[in-house]
Amino acid sequence: MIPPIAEIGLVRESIEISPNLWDISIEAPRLASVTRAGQFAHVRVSAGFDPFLRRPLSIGPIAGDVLRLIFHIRGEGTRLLAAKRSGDTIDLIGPLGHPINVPKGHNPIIFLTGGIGVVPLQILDDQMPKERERVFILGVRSAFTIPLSLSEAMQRNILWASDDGSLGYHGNTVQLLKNVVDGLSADKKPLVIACGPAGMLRGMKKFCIERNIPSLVSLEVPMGCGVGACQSCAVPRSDGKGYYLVCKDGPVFDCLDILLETASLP
Amino acid sequence: MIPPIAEIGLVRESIEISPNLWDISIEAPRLASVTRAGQFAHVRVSAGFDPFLRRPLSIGPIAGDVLRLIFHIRGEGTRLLAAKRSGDTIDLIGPLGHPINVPKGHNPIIFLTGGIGVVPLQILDDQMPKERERVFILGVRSAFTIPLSLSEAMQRNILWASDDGSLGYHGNTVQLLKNVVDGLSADKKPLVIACGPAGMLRGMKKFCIERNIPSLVSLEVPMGCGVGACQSCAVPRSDGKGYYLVCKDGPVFDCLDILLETASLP
Amino acid sequence: MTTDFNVAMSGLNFRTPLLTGSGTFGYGDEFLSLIDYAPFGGIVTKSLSVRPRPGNPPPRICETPGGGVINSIGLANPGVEAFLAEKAGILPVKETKVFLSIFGETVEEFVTVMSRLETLEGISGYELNLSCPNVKQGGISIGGDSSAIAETVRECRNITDKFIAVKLTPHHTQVAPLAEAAAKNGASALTMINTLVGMMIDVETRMPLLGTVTGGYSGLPLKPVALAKVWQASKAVDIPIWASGGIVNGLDCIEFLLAGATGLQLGSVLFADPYSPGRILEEMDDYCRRHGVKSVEELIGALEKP
Amino acid sequence: MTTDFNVAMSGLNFRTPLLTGSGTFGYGDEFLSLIDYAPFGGIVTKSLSVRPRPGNPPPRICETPGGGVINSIGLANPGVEAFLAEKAGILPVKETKVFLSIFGETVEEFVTVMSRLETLEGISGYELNLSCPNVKQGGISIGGDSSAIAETVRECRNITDKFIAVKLTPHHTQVAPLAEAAAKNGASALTMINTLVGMMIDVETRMPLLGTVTGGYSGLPLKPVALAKVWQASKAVDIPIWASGGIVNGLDCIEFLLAGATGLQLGSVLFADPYSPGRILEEMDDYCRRHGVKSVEELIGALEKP
Ligand SMILES: Cc1cc2nc3c(=O)[nH]c(=O)nc-3n(C[C@H](O)[C@H](O)[C@H](O)COP(=O)(O)OP(=O)(O)OC[C@H]3O[C@@H](n4cnc5c(N)ncnc54)[C@H](O)[C@@H]3O)c2cc1C
Ligand SMILES: Cc1cc2nc3c(=O)[nH]c(=O)nc-3n(C[C@H](O)[C@H](O)[C@H](O)COP(=O)(O)OP(=O)(O)OC[C@H]3O[C@@H](n4cnc5c(N)ncnc54)[C@H](O)[C@@H]3O)c2cc1C
Ligand SMILES: Cc1cc2nc3c(=O)[nH]c(=O)nc-3n(C[C@H](O)[C@H](O)[C@H](O)COP(=O)(O)O)c2cc1C
Ligand SMILES: Cc1cc2nc3c(=O)[nH]c(=O)nc-3n(C[C@H](O)[C@H](O)[C@H](O)COP(=O)(O)O)c2cc1C
Ligand code: FES
Ligand code: FES
Repeated sequence: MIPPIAEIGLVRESIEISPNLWDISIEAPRLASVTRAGQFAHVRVSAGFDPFLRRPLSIGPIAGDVLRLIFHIRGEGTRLLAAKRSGDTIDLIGPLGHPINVPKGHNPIIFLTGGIGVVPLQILDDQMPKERERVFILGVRSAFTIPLSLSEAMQRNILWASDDGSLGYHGNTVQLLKNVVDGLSADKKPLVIACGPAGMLRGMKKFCIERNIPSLVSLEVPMGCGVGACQSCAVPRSDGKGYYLVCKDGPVFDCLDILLETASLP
Repeated sequence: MIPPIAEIGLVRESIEISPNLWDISIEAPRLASVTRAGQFAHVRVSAGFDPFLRRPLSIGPIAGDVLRLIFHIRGEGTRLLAAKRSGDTIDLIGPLGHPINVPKGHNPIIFLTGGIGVVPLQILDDQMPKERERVFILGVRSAFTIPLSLSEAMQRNILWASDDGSLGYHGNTVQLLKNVVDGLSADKKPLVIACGPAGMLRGMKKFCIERNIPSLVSLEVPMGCGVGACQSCAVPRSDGKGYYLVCKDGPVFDCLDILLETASLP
Repeated sequence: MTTDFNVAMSGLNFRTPLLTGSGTFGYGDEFLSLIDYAPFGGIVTKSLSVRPRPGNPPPRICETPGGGVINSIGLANPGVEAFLAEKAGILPVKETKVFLSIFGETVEEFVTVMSRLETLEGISGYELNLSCPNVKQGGISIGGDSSAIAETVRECRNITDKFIAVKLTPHHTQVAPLAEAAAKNGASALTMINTLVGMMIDVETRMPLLGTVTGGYSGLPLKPVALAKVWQASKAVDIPIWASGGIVNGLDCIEFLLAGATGLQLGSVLFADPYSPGRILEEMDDYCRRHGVKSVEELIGALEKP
Repeated sequence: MTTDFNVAMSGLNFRTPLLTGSGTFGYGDEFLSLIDYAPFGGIVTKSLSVRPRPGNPPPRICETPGGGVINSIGLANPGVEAFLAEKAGILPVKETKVFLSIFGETVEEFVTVMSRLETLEGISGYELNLSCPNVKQGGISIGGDSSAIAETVRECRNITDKFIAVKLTPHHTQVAPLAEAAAKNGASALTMINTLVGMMIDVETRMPLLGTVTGGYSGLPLKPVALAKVWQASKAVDIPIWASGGIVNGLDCIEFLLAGATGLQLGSVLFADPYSPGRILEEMDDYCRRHGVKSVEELIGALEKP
């Protein structure tokens, strides 16, 4: 694993892609060249100390020297970040966490994403060898709140699920996953990689255990240091041996390794 | 004394009359109609609570419905106030403190002011019967940092003192006061009313005691409530009986009543 | 407003949970021309002692970054006799419930002051200040010792049937022994908390910003500490808790109710925004409507388990 | 930079007064790729206990308005044996002085951990954590009792000649008895202060923001409390004081030096700004130049009388 580096990125562009959903392109050549799918940056949101902590954000699609952060405005930190404009700088620490290691011998790889959870998996989609079979599921509230640009959405072969039925499958992503899995021929050995709201992850885990399908999840929990020093980002291990640290041991875990059922996820 | 009232004033104009010295005109008809010379307003500087406290500011010259606050930027509170623009509102409590009561039988009344200390005495100058003899001394650092507009300066018959000699008397206001007093005929019974930096007030008190001249001072101390409820604004009494409250008993005191020598003044 | 703000506490009914913090509202008259007292369930007056106390050398108040205030008033008050002679008449007993705060350096002083105050009409009760950080003796030192608390409360309870709130400092490692000492000996409520001990320095002059160097730290930074102490105290005893520390808006009040408070004291906020009582009730009402809460009593101690 | 940052303390020379706060810098290796360790006079590692501690149920960290942080890590650590086997090799003893923080529920546990750690090379000393708010036993309760402090420090002093800092909680009414208990029994320094107990609630979900409901409150709001405790402790004892609480910039450091601190711990600030050690030295240097201060030692305890 590459040790974390510090980089002051330069904002190139900042777009509100749908209400309260922002996509910032940042020139950060060192980070852009070493980051791999699944890793995140710890982002300073204020020059002062209120809010005090950095915000962890997945590193989104990378093009040349430019990486993207795509995020929902949730509170003060993301609000400040959304106020950054072209020419502003952003203090980044990264790449943090382990890259997603897609185990061999599975096919198709099913990306199960909900809302903003699409971000870390876009970069995996880009970096995974073209020949690997994949299914990209993305769940949204409605056709009006999609977490990527139209051209990106077209580029990827996305199976949509929407709560209100306005885009693709009418229902939640776990139901759509079930349909997808049911439609696979018996010789397929699917693997699910999921990122999204806690409810989706729990539903997915239950389904995958029932069907004996291996699955990985990318987790979001509050963080202090982001580099494994403070133990703020604990998730309970399923073997009863205490906790994993999301920033150091994750953010992507095999579902069977963690107690997703009882983990407190924001 | 009129009990304090609450009024949301409307900023009419905000001018930086010299570097970091601001003069804000505020439409506040109720306050403008009842305020008398020497009283102050307790001014909310932030809609939130950081900085937490209001700032006490003398109510400056009043014209019709409009009163003025004239202040130096010292810290965060006055900085926020200086950022107010025409059309903004200001939450004011006032008029606070006792009006200056100019005792009968004295002449001339000598206004001894230093820098921003001119503010409460301008309104006294305006409200005092025209026929009363007065001398208006104003000390400044230099001709470039005068705390009133040129037209106002011309209007009043000001004796200037400046530290650098660029305006009027070259020296401090207490030296000029001495010259003024020395030039008075023996039948005069002067009274000094002073407002300005602590050093000036202490020098004035010493001189006035030597010459047996009565003197009043307007004091500035940190305040909490501004209305006599919290006891934050204490100044030591010279009779040893504890403290006076600047907001309730002042802000103007007879020099002999307070221990100006040891009082902690910002 | 549609929410029912009535709260019952130890035999008294309060029209709202809002109270004032002792020392921030004088003897209750200074704000009469400025604000309506109807939003208050009651007010708590500046602490009174046996003898007059001139208070501490100034400066007595400063601010900290992040919305804090530090004061070192030093319990300046005219003493109980001068109070009875000059100030008792101004108490706003018609406008709202009045609780008189008492401070003593010894148990006897608490008792002496209270027995003199018992002669007054229209008073709803007392708050015992066992927690002032700005005096050398009494207060915070009595307030850190459960047997001294027990004795003080017991002796005071002996001479009055009125409401007695006992105000504690956050400077203790375990709240339970202190809270129990008060509750078992007749306290009607606990006030959690008095100020923390704090200090600021002007690095340019190398001088402390307060005449006494340290003072009592209140305002926004106190809220998380007060919440923790309210919650711990409400687990330890059954008597109602009055919350004090950093309340500036309606959602702060909701937090304190959920943590187990029944009374909510507005302290420093009254300096910045004396109109806050009305605003805060509206903000609470708004929350209650959004969450289908009919009466604020439903919220008391209704914290969900993590 | 022209200022002399060297400070001598109880026989050790530190190239700067800057230290890390235990628990915010792990065992000292995590930041190696990010920052230069030269600005540190020393680092203090995460508290170690006899047995491994998994730590508290998450969530373990949240923020408060006004620049506060609350954590409920619960002293998660691998235990002294696993530390010796797996982590001791990573201690940055080449880069800076290393002080190992120790936590125990009893005096014996402190002694056990320290005697095992005494086998390590290159360690400059220890910090005894007598003040963790996030565990039920030990820590804050030992730390509130001067005889327990005296015994713990004495027993530890019996088995080591190295530097021993003793870290105290702000949750006490009088610092002097606690500080003296440590100083008289062999402490080389006092660390003032550990976190306050704090709490936050999400009013929408009615849930506390931490899995353990309450946690340790650090960051900007802690500074005035830490300053007061540093000042009080420096009056009470002659041993050096390590300041901990809300330091984020060079002027904060100047304040703590004036109040009587010799060491300056950077805690939560390292999360927001791991590069702060270098920046802070520059800011201190700037102040010292403006004020004609040649060596930071001139500033220690140089508070002017009000
Ligand atoms: C590894 C990782 C990758 C992430 N990637 C993305 C992403 O690509 N896009 C995106 O929109 N969000 C992402 N998140 C979530 C993001 O960190 C939070 O939405 C953000 O911290 C909220 O900050 P705030 O100040 O706006 O909200 P507030 O609620 O005001 O935050 C208060 C505190 O809680 C923490 N917090 C709140 N929500 C979360 C959360 N869901 N996860 C972690 N901490 C939280 C904040 O960091 C802060 O310390 C990621 C989180 C992690 C751990
Ligand atoms: C009765 C009265 C009338 C005043 N009239 C004027 C006036 O007309 N023009 C003017 O420029 N100033 C006047 N002052 C002083 C003015 O209140 C302060 O300059 C102002 O409060 C500084 O606030 P700040 O946030 O900018 O400074 P900061 O230094 O950041 O303030 C920090 C705290 O200290 C208090 N403080 C700092 N300096 C003073 C001071 N000199 N007096 C009282 N409190 C202080 C502030 O109120 C605040 O609580 C008056 C003060 C009083 C008491
Ligand atoms: C200026 C001032 C004076 C105070 N005087 C007293 C007092 O006399 N007795 C007392 O019990 N508490 C006193 N307090 C403490 C408050 O009642 C309250 O407990 C504290 O300020 C915390 O609440 P807050 O953050 O809402 O201000 C005083 C507080 C301030 C700011
Ligand atoms: C996440 C976190 C973990 C901590 N763990 C410890 C610990 O193990 N031992 C200890 O003595 N102090 C611990 N502390 C307290 C800090 O060392 C420091 O005393 C406190 O945070 C105040 O300083 P600050 O405001 O600079 O953060 C911890 C603090 C934080 C924020
Ligand atoms: S955030 Fe500090 S260990 Fe993970
Ligand atoms: S400022 Fe409150 S009494 Fe004067």
